[in-house]
Amino acid sequence: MTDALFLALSTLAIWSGWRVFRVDSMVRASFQLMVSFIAVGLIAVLLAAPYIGIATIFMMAVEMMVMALFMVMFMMNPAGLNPMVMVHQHRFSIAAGIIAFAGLTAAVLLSDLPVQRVPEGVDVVRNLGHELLGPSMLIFETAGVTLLATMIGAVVLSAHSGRYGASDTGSLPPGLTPGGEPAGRKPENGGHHHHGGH
Amino acid sequence: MIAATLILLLALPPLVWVAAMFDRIGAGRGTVVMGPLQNGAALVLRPNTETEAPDRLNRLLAPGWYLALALVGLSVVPLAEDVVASEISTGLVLWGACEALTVVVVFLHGWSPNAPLPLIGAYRYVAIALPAMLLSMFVLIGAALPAQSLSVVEVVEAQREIWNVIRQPLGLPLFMALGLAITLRGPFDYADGAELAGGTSAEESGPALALWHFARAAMLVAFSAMAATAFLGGYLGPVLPGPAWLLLKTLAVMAATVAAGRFFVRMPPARMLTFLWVVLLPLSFASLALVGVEVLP
Amino acid sequence: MAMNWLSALARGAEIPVFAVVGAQGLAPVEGLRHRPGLRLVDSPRHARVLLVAGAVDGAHKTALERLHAQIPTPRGTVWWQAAPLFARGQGVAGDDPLPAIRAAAGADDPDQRPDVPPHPWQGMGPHGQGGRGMMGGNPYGRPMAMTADDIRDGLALDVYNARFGPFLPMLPPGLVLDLTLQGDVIVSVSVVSPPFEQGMQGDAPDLCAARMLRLMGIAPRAARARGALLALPKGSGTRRRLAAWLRGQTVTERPSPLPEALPGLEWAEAVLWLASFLPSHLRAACMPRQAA
Amino acid sequence: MTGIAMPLILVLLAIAFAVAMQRIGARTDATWPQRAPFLGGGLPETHAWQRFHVRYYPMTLLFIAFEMEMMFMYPWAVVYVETGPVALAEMGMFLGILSVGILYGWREGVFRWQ
Repeated sequence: MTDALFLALSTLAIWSGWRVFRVDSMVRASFQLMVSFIAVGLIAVLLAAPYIGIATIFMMAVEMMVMALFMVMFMMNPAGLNPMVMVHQHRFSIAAGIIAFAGLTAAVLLSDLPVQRVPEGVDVVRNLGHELLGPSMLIFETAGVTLLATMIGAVVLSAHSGRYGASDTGSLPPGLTPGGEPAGRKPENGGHHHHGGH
Repeated sequence: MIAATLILLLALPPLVWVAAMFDRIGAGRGTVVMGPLQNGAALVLRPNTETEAPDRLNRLLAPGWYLALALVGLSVVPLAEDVVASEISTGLVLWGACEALTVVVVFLHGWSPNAPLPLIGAYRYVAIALPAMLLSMFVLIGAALPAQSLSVVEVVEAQREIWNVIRQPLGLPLFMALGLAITLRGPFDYADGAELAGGTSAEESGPALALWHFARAAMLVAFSAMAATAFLGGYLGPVLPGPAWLLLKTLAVMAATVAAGRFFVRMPPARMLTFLWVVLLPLSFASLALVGVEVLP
Repeated sequence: MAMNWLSALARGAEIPVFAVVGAQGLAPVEGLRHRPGLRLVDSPRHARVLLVAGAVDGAHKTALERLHAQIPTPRGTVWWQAAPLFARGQGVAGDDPLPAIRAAAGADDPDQRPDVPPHPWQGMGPHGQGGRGMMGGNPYGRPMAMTADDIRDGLALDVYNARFGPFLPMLPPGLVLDLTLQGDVIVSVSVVSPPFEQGMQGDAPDLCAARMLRLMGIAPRAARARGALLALPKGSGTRRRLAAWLRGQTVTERPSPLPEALPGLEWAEAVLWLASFLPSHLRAACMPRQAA
Repeated sequence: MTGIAMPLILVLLAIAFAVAMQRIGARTDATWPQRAPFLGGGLPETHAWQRFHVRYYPMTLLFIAFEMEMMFMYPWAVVYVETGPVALAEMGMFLGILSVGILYGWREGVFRWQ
């Protein structure tokens, strides 16, 4: 039964992964990828990782949603009303695909994979929590700072609005005295160049 | 497990009916009891009109996915001690995944007809529903703290002494905000609102529309059952059997959600976005901190 | 068997009606909102019967026929205190359209518009869907949107050009706007035709407040409507005008011309802004400048 | 295994029900006027599908970073009571760092429509 479920889910994962490159619509492609990830997440649950598996589904749902927003925003012909080919550089990608597949297969077949069944009744989520609050605490806190850097970077790069007005008009702070020179550091050579255009 | 699933499948249609009755009472319309059935039947018999070059597959499946998510969300709720349809040790996370996928499904529902009003509704909904989901994550983690587990069964058992609604008074109202968002209601109905003439369902007719309303009500049932379980002690209660308590609490949350949906006003979306991040999200932090201090030995 | 049973059940259902509001039609349609036996819906797709309430200018005949076609078949039409613009449905001169609506719920009007796609496409182009290359041609009958500069953040993404109205339920009835949208933000506006005359009744404060509150998702009941003000930005004109209506006062502010006021607003803001003026003032603001 | 089998069965049931429901009733071929998108009698020039100008894109990026962080919180919640004040302090720090991100985003106006 578990084997049947595993086979069905892996077939779904591979099939929807393949469909990502065959559909014309960016929305369909994004959510086909999401379906593929969901199948992988469910396989993880079968592999006694109930937290990581379900969390993968959770994360991928929101991430593919956001990806779909950006794909539709910036891609030509986003809904695939005219048929198109989603893949580029056919020869190179075929070769790369074959090499990657062969390499991974060889790695799986040749390496001596450990066989450690998770004993019944082990609470893996609890172990994960102890790991996060124990030996991996530094990693965990570093992740916090990294995510903060991500947030600030994302805002700096993407937001058009700023504290002192729109970025393409300079976003200069007001002067220290009324009508005075803008406070803060001056841009060294001329104004900004921030004018999105794709 | 199979018994619990069958009970859920049998209980869902009547509960959806009750949800529709609550909606009619809220709207101040007559024929409360038969109205939903009659209107539903009339809608099912109407044709479903195709739009210009739609995404047929997603248009066909979106209401079905919505219903599926409601069912899966409902299936992690324990009906009585040791009676739960989906025995999974990370039920709270599975519920969260259902919330996240709901956003995807509503987006697809608005995307697939290839028409302007549904499309605007879909995009606005994503803007509001994504941060609304964060609220529910924080308050549900608050519910998981005393249980020391992500299993919904444990969350109920940890409420034997004191319900989470007392331990975490901000939790239920904040969770309700998410409930309004995933059931497309009132102040959080950015998908199907009147200023878009029905938004994502503006182009739907006949059985597809009936099904969308059905799934929406089913999601309300699932949300109410989850809220009753996470904050009001689920099946716990004196005298009456467990399932009866769960049913009563679910109905109470359902009525409160319908009432909240008719009481609060929908802000323009950009204002709501700021409100969510700047007011409600810090409130949910505070709620988590409160329960964190409370459960420390 | 199941079908018969469903039809028997459906016989008691409320008739979903899409109301097209013509001149002097705003107040009568508002009066229908709580009538048992029918339900006013926001989209023709949800309707069974098209109710034309009040006179509609012959200039809007094509628009009305298009709307009529968007009601799924079978469909019926009722002309309530309105001269029929096409020879379908039943006219009602009196105050109560309900009997005629009931009769129309059994009717089956054919389309009034010819069955041709917006642009010919079948069998055209290399794939037969009417398109050329990535973005060209008329795939499935319409071209694709093209990019243009934006007025807010400068991202040159696609613009959506369309004619909105005259019978969009969230806009003042009769108002036809040619809008250019980027996302849900209005980039440019031109007024094609002004809203219909609604008379004194249309300017009643409670009616205006009810219209605005409905757009914000609540039913107009005075006790709770006060809270609605908090949803609007402090100091904004929309908030000020809604507050006046809720106090039962008449709004005296007049709108600035739409092509100047609407660009830069989000859809929800623009809709609320339009709903926050008296119909008569809005009409005056949209009238073409008479050769004075 | 049983934990995910039941949700999968429910999904299949719901989809089957939804598809069957939508097959009820006569499906007539819609004419072109019937198919036109609803604009209150008006018509669009182009398809609605377009490079849609999402007005809240910086918010979605902030949101993704936040969502990542939520995934650390679930295991944390499970061991919170066992670990005690250390867990409180650690998560307080973590959330504090992320709150700086929200404050920064707010100041830069990313929670508005761009």
